[in-house]
Amino acid sequence: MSSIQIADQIFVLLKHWLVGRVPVSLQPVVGILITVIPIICVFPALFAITTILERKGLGRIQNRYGPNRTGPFGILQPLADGVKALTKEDIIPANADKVVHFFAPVVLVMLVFLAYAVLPMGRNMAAVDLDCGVLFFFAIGSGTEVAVFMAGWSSRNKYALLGAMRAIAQMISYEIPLILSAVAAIMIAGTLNLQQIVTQQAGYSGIFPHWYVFTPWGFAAFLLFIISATAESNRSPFDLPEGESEIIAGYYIEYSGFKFALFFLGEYLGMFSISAIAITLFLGGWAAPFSFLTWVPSWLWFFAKLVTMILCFIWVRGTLPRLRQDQLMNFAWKFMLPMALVVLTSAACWRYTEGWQRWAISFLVVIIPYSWLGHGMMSNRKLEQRKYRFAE
Amino acid sequence: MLGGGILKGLAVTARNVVEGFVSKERLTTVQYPEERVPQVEATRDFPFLVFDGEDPMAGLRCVACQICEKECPPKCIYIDKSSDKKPDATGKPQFYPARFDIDISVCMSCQICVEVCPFEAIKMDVEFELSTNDRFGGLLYDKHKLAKSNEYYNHVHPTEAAAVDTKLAVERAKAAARAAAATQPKPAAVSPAPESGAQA
Amino acid sequence: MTSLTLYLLLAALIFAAGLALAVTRRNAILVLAGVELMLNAANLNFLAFWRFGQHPEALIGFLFVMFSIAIAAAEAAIGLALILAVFRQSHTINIDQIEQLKG
Amino acid sequence: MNLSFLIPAIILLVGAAAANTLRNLVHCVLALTLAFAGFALLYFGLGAEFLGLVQLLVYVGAVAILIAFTVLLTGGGTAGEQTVLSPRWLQGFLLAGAMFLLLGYGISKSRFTAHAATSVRSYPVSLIGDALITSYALPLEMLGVLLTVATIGGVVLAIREPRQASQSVKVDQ
Repeated sequence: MSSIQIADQIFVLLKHWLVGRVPVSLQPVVGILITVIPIICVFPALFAITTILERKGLGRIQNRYGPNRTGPFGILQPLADGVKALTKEDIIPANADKVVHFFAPVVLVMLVFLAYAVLPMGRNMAAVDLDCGVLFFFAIGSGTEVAVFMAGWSSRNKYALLGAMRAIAQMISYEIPLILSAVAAIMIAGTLNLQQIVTQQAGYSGIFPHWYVFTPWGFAAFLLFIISATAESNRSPFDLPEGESEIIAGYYIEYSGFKFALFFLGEYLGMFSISAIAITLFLGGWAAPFSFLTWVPSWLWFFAKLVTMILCFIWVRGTLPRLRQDQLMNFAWKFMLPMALVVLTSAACWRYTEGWQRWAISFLVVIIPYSWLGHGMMSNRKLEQRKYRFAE
Repeated sequence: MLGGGILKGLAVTARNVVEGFVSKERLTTVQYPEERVPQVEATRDFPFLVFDGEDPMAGLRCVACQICEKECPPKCIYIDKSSDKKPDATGKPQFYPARFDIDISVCMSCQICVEVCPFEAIKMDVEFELSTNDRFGGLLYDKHKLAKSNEYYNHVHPTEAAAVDTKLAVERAKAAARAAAATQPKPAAVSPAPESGAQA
Repeated sequence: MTSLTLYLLLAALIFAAGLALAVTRRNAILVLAGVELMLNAANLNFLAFWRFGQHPEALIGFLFVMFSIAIAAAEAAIGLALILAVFRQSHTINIDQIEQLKG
Repeated sequence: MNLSFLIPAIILLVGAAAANTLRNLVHCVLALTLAFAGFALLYFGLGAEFLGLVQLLVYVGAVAILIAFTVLLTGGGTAGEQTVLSPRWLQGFLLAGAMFLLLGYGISKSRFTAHAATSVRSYPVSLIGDALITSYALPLEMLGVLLTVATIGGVVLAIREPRQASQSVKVDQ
């Protein structure tokens, strides 16, 4: 085994070595623990890094410095935030349904962590190599709606309930284009297994990889997936469920201290996992972006792509304003859903044609409805100088 | 094309980020304790008492006339007039404040006390870092804490202080001349001198 | 007692629970929920017979359950929409009080 | 009897029992969600991973949420419904108990020959897909039509008639 391969498989080898150390009867349990504990440690750490990255990034976008007081360049800010969240008083409203109120963040974080079970974070690095991994991911993801409902209802607060209703309506609406655009990739890969989807995209022509995002249908599906993923993880510009200016953090409103931190963690972990699925489905998973870079360990590529995706999410958050509820729903049902079906058709065309025609056909199948729909959506938007009736 | 505006917006924010690292002018934030914006000359926050000479208590211009105490809208000034008279900076015997307190937690920086003072004795300070652990005693300033020298006044408000100084010098010269004139013809009035000083 | 019998008994128990829910509650939503529970119990029976049957590779019971789940989803959507429509009409979903059709 | 049966069975029974006994409607719905999740776990234990996930996706992700939404929209989220022990409850539970006894008697009297009871092997998803678009293509298409009809029907049933208020505003102007 060459050193490159060892670097690539270092965690797998480490796990086998550690499992080999313990008695045979304990081996399954230890194997599970060794798989689960790194996931539980690494992704919350990534969450801590993301919070500081997000705050600094948003600051830079708005021509500010961002937090820079805690430690050198403010890198200890997540630690300070964590200490603050842990030491805060945990307030439960007197009227709240205490049991449900307690279980909502627990259920959310549990489900979100469960979704990490199938993510391939490197070659041979998935906790469970499930035959229908994509379906598992979406099934678990849909369970978070229940947690959101529990949080919103149990708080006995109208803002919490409004936020939960908004969140659930949004998640249900955007789940459809999310899954449909994933189905396009599944259709071409011919499997629901995430590892196999990655290996299907493994080849290179020249130095460029065969990732699905570099095909016409794949690019469109990737964009649809990312937009839906943004909505699904309640991030700006789809952050209506927690719109601070109108419903004061939505279903979080009655949560404080550690439970609030759990919700926050759950939201970010959801974003990471859905980014990881996007990477796996469209961006070649743990594969290198150029054929001459294949010597870099696969898990490093996975995390590099993940951080890039996170940065893109931050960039979008810093750029776009929040949508209105009717705009949100119109966008989901009148644009995303038809486009997802169109992309599905385009992927089918790609599947059954050959040579340069497949590029032309699948490109046209995507672009014509897109410009059509886009024209239709833009035509009733007459942008003109705003008239103020009373201010003048 | 649908989505063009989003790309434009993304480009704008990307430019913000990059230029923020390249040019310092982009980032308008002043890193306060380390960097400070220079104060403009007309800055004012809370009043202080001006004294002439070396000894703060001996050189206070304040004669405890209590006009500022009466005029103060939030009533944050408290003055006890002395029962005896002390010579002021020019050597004339005057009343002096036995106690002069300003509660700057109540003061609203309106500058009315400065405007009504006939003796140029109370002026506005520029010191703003006044945080303290003791919210009652720590923000109640007595006359020892309030007394600041004329040089300090000249330092914080140069133009205004120069005008005040020349005005005072002229008045004092007039008063001195009048006093000199009064010493030669014996029966002339001594009393108008402080009055004219007060009205000037 | 084989595994199959265990699954069947469990399904029977859940079916009975669903029946109790549908019969005792006066709220139309919970009646519907009880029906869902009974449907699920039936699904469990199908799946158990598929699993322990002679030809699991034919996937008959499996696909039956799949279609049943899809139909149950449609049923739930329509049922709840009906309940909403009724609620808007008579401002109650207590099935004892919805008696406009009584002759 | 192994853990893959016992744990889901307990979850399922707890969920079903709670749905029957709790008074608050939303609590009932949450208990029902637990029961649905228990079914999904049972399906996993039976080697039908795909179905278990579909169960989660459809029942926990959609049906339970739908029921909860309806509970809130019909104003049932706050008040307890009725006392637990009423004559109707007694009747209902007697009926259900009789039902269970009948079914249990039937099951215990039947002679089943269980095959492959021990080796739980999950079937590849591709096999299911092949079956769906070959021998079960017609049911699949009909299901698609049914779901479309149900969607449209749901919208038609639940949509509010346009209010008259907008007209009166126009009259005012």
